[in-house]
Amino acid sequence: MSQSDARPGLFERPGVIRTIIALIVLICAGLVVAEFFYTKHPHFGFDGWFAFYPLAGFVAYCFIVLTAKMLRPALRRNEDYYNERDRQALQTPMRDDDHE
Amino acid sequence: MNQFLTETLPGLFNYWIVIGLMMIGFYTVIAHDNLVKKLIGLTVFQSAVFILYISMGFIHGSTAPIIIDGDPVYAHPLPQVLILTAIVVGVSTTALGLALIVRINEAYGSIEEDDVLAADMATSEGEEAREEARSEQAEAAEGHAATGADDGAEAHESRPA
Amino acid sequence: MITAFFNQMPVLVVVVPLLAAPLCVLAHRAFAAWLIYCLASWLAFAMAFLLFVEAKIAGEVSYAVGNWAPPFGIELVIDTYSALVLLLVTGVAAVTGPYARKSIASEIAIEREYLVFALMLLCLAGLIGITVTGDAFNLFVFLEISSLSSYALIAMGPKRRALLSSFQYLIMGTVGGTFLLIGIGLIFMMTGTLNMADLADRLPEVYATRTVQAGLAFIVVGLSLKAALMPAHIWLPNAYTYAPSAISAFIAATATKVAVYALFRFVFTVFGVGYAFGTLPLGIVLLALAAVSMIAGSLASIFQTDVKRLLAWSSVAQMGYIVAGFALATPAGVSAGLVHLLNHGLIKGALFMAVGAMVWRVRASSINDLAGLGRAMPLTSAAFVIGGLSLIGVPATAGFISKWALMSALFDAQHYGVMALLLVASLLSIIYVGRVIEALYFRPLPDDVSHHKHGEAPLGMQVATWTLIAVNIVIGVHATPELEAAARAAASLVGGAP
Amino acid sequence: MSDWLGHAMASPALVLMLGAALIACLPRWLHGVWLLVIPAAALALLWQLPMGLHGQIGLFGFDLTTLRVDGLSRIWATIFLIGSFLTGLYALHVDDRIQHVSALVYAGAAVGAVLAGDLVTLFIYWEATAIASVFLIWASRTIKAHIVGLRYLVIQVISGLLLMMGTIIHYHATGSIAFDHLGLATPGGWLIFVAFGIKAAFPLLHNWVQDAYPEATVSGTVILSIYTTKLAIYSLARGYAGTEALITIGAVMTIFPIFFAVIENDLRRVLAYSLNNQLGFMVVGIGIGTPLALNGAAAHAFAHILYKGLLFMSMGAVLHRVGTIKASELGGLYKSMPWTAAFCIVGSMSISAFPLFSGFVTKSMILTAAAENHHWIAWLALLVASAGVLDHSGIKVPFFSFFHHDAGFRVREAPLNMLLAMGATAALCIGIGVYPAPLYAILPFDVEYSPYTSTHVINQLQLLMFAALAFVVLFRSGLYPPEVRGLNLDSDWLYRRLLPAIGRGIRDSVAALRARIVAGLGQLAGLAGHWLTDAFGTNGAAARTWTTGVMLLWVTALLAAYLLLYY
Repeated sequence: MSQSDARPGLFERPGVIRTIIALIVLICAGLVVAEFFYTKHPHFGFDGWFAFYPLAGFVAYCFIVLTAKMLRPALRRNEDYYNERDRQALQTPMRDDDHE
Repeated sequence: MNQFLTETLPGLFNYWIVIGLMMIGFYTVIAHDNLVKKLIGLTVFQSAVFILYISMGFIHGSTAPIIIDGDPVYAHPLPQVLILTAIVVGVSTTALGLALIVRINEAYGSIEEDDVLAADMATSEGEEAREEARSEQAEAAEGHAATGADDGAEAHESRPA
Repeated sequence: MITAFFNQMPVLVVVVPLLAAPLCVLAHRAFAAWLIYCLASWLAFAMAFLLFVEAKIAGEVSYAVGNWAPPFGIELVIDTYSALVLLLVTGVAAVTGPYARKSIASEIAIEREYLVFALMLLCLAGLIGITVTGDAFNLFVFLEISSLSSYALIAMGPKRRALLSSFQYLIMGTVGGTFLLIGIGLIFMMTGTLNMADLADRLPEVYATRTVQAGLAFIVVGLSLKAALMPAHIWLPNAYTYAPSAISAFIAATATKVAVYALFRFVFTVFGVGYAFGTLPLGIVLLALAAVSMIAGSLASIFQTDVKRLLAWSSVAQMGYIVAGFALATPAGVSAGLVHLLNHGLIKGALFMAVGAMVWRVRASSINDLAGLGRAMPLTSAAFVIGGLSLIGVPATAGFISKWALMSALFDAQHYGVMALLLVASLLSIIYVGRVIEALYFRPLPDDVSHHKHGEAPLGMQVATWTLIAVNIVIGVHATPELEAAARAAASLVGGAP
Repeated sequence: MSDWLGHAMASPALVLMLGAALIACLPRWLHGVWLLVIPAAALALLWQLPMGLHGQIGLFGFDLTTLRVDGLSRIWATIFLIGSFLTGLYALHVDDRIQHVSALVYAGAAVGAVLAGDLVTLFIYWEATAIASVFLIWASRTIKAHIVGLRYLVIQVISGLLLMMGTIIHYHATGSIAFDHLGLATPGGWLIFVAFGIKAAFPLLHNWVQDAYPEATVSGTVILSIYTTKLAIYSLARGYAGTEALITIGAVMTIFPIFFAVIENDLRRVLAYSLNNQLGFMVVGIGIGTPLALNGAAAHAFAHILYKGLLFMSMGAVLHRVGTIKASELGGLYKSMPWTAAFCIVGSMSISAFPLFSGFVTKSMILTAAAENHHWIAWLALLVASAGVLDHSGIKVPFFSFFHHDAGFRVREAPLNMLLAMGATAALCIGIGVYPAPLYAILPFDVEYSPYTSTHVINQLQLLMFAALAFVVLFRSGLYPPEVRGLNLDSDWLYRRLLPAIGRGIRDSVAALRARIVAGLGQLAGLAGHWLTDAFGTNGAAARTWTTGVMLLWVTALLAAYLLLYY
């Protein structure tokens, strides 16, 4: 995408991105291993299951994002949905505040 | 019943006159569009009240309140004095009203209230239309000046081509 | 000499402006007339203040005009109720002095200027007369003096619409005045006296007669007309809108207030609370009309495009507040109504003056014309903002004090519905004041402004506006004296501990 | 009366307001100094005040307590004043007197409300926050901001009205106006609860936040995000601690804004939804009502003001430089604005509650309290919400603005004062996370609590890292919803679309009815259409100039009515 720079930025190089992802996977793996090395203090029972927190994080995240994605067609409208005036107004500039 | 016809009714005839005059005056003010007629109606209305005052101070067979020998019955002098003041007020009102009518005629060329109101309405609607046009113009101008900016803020230093 | 002056003060406070008026005409020069107006109004204000103090100490100051003992002669009576209204009237008149010079000069041809000041003095004399007199017929005469001069003043407005506005006001005002005259005549017929205290003594014997009942009806309707209470309010918006700015400020702050004063002087002092509110259902009728006034006035105000008209409609709404307080006929209610009467006079005076200063600059008064003036006239705009906040009833302003007092009075009287309407009306007032403030500060000055050559309004207009604003804030911060005085006045009107 | 001035002067709220009055008069070059000195002075004054009730004044027969300093009010006043200082620094470059004045009045009103010892004083400051804050929206000076500002103002004022009515009814029932525990036992209590609920953005009452905040000025949004909602949280903690209903409300509040935040395109609006979700955590804490939970709510509010402020500041800086804040148009800004990106990431880590950041040491208190009291549904909701926070505030905001694909903007770094403000806020976020003892020391209750146990740290990291992993998986597989332009329906649809539609429906049917009647009966009907405008517009029936004849008819009717009544 970068048109103005000849060289891609640090976070656009495929190598860097791969490294980051690898890092995340590595940490996750480490955290699963850590599951064996600490005492749990479950309050409800189910929170003492093996890998409860990792699973909860993963599942909850997917649930939220995918549900939101499904909701989008139902909720999304054009930006000038409420009225024509809002659209025009959006383009009205702020006047001389926020100078330096 | 008989007594009512022979004594009460004629005894109160002054009030009947007052009420009659009052209604005539009031009706004229309400019903006529001509400002002069309205004002005259108002004067009639006021005159009715004057008569109300003066007649209530009068006693059958009484005389003017000037001390004379004997044992005469005097009319109550106070209402008459009061109404002198009220008449002055009435006359000034009429004069002021007539002066206003003259100026209204100069300004509008009519002394019919609905004509004058219609003329006012036309100018006020004209003014409003002008106002509206002006603010719309301003909006349009501002919108035009800023096409490209979405949320405002300072000018972009660079944008993709 | 000094004692003589003090003894004659109740009559002098009327006579000084009354005599100063022909002096203005004789002076025939705008500046001289203005000077005479200022001196007379300031003197009247000083005397009003002394009378207020005297009334506070003595409870009531009585003066027999021409040494004719009451009830035969005309008596002037100043108690705390009248002294407070007197202070408002003379105070606003005194402040209008410095304001009027430039404002009038910009709106009225120079050769007629001196007449304006003469008429203002006449109007002032009439208004003062209404407050100090203890004689029913005398009150009518003073009412007509003030009304006649205000018709003429309004007709001097710069637009031609002023003429018809004034004429309509004349018709309505005269009908109102004549109704009052009929009412006074009817009760005079039954009692043979015109002195208010004497009337109060003699009326109870004839309470049951139709004549007295009709008399009360005529008096209430007549004075409602002058006080612009719904549905007799329609003359007011035009009259305030098209009058010259200084006159709008003066009349808006005083004329309707004095009419309300007179209305409740009759209802409470002459007829008595028990009769007007107990035997006859006046209280509930007035409360209903007041509630309608509040809401309808505020709604109409929101839709106005002209700021003066917007303020005028807001006055209709605010008259509703005032009457609602009085109509409770409880000590708390009457005192709240009275406090709002005074505070609203100060608020509206200040707001009309601020708008007048803007009109002086842009020569127009529609909201669009005032766009961007927040930058061009920062002081005047700030005054409008503070006045507007006071009108809304924001704490630390006079408006808050009286609205709070009204709310608690309505609450004590368990009129929750009216209370809710009052809250709604306050909400609406935020919107209409907000519209003006938004235009002042958040819209650009139009590009085609030909009025850049003017800066802020002239000093005199500034001083006058800010004086009223300052009083608003002082009352808002330290309201005890006003509240105490109002409580004393209420106690003398409807009984109860002050 | 004479000594009330003395008492009142000692209020930090009045220091801010007087400072605002000074700014209104001072020349421009002095503004900067004052913006920083005034909050600092007020903060110093606050900590000079002894615990207890001060500033008692009598007003219309009520004894008002204008100044109550106790553990609960002091921590809130403290963070408000710190916030005022930081936003002052952030807005230093702004050349707009109105914004500075209203920011200080707003902060002063919020502090005053927090320190209010009775409901009347609370009401006064409550309304003052509404009136002062709307100027920050209007100061954008766009037509949309004008409309939004009015909408915001109306909603805020309605909250104030409810508070006042509730106060009056409460006073009538109990004879007291003290602002202590109120509860839902009385109708007055309910009214006040709804009033607080509006400002706390309860579900379905929440939309004013998303409607108004993104329309304010760059610094205005930051300022708005600090006070109003947190003031409401304080009021709930004061009046409704331990109210069971709050647990449910809070749990809903944490969950539902997340979905909106995920699909929202305007990043400041994303943050507004996330604000809502964070408030939910606090509301749950208040609903639980144990000392630990209330401490958690207070501490979370403290931390939240800082990191949410930081996030709004960084997005503000982006808007300031780039001119847009739509996720679909941004990207790659880390090259131009590296410092802003770094600060934004600190804010994201804090709000996501990574260990060593402020969110961790405060949010875990609420979760622990929920667990200890066995509110397992609420606890699960908070857990799910924590994963959601990571998405919209932890990943989405920094990722789409600073990373993702380069949108090609080459701008300067944010102004120095903005960077300083963000830097200071970021330092506080990390400081609290690393060394929470000072914050714990000023919490309202004495409770032993230690966030850094191995269990806590590991569980939290597991939750967050696996959520991050889920993001990677979803994003790489193309399942993650792309950022597209558009707006999403929310509860404002009810009053912006449904109500007008119903109104139109009624109007149309009335108009149709009228047409029928008109056809039959000529001009008998006049009641339809734009009823209000018809009635009250400049030429409407009620407001236009009538002829004197009509006026007099009315007067005659009035007279006749009186005479009939008396007859």
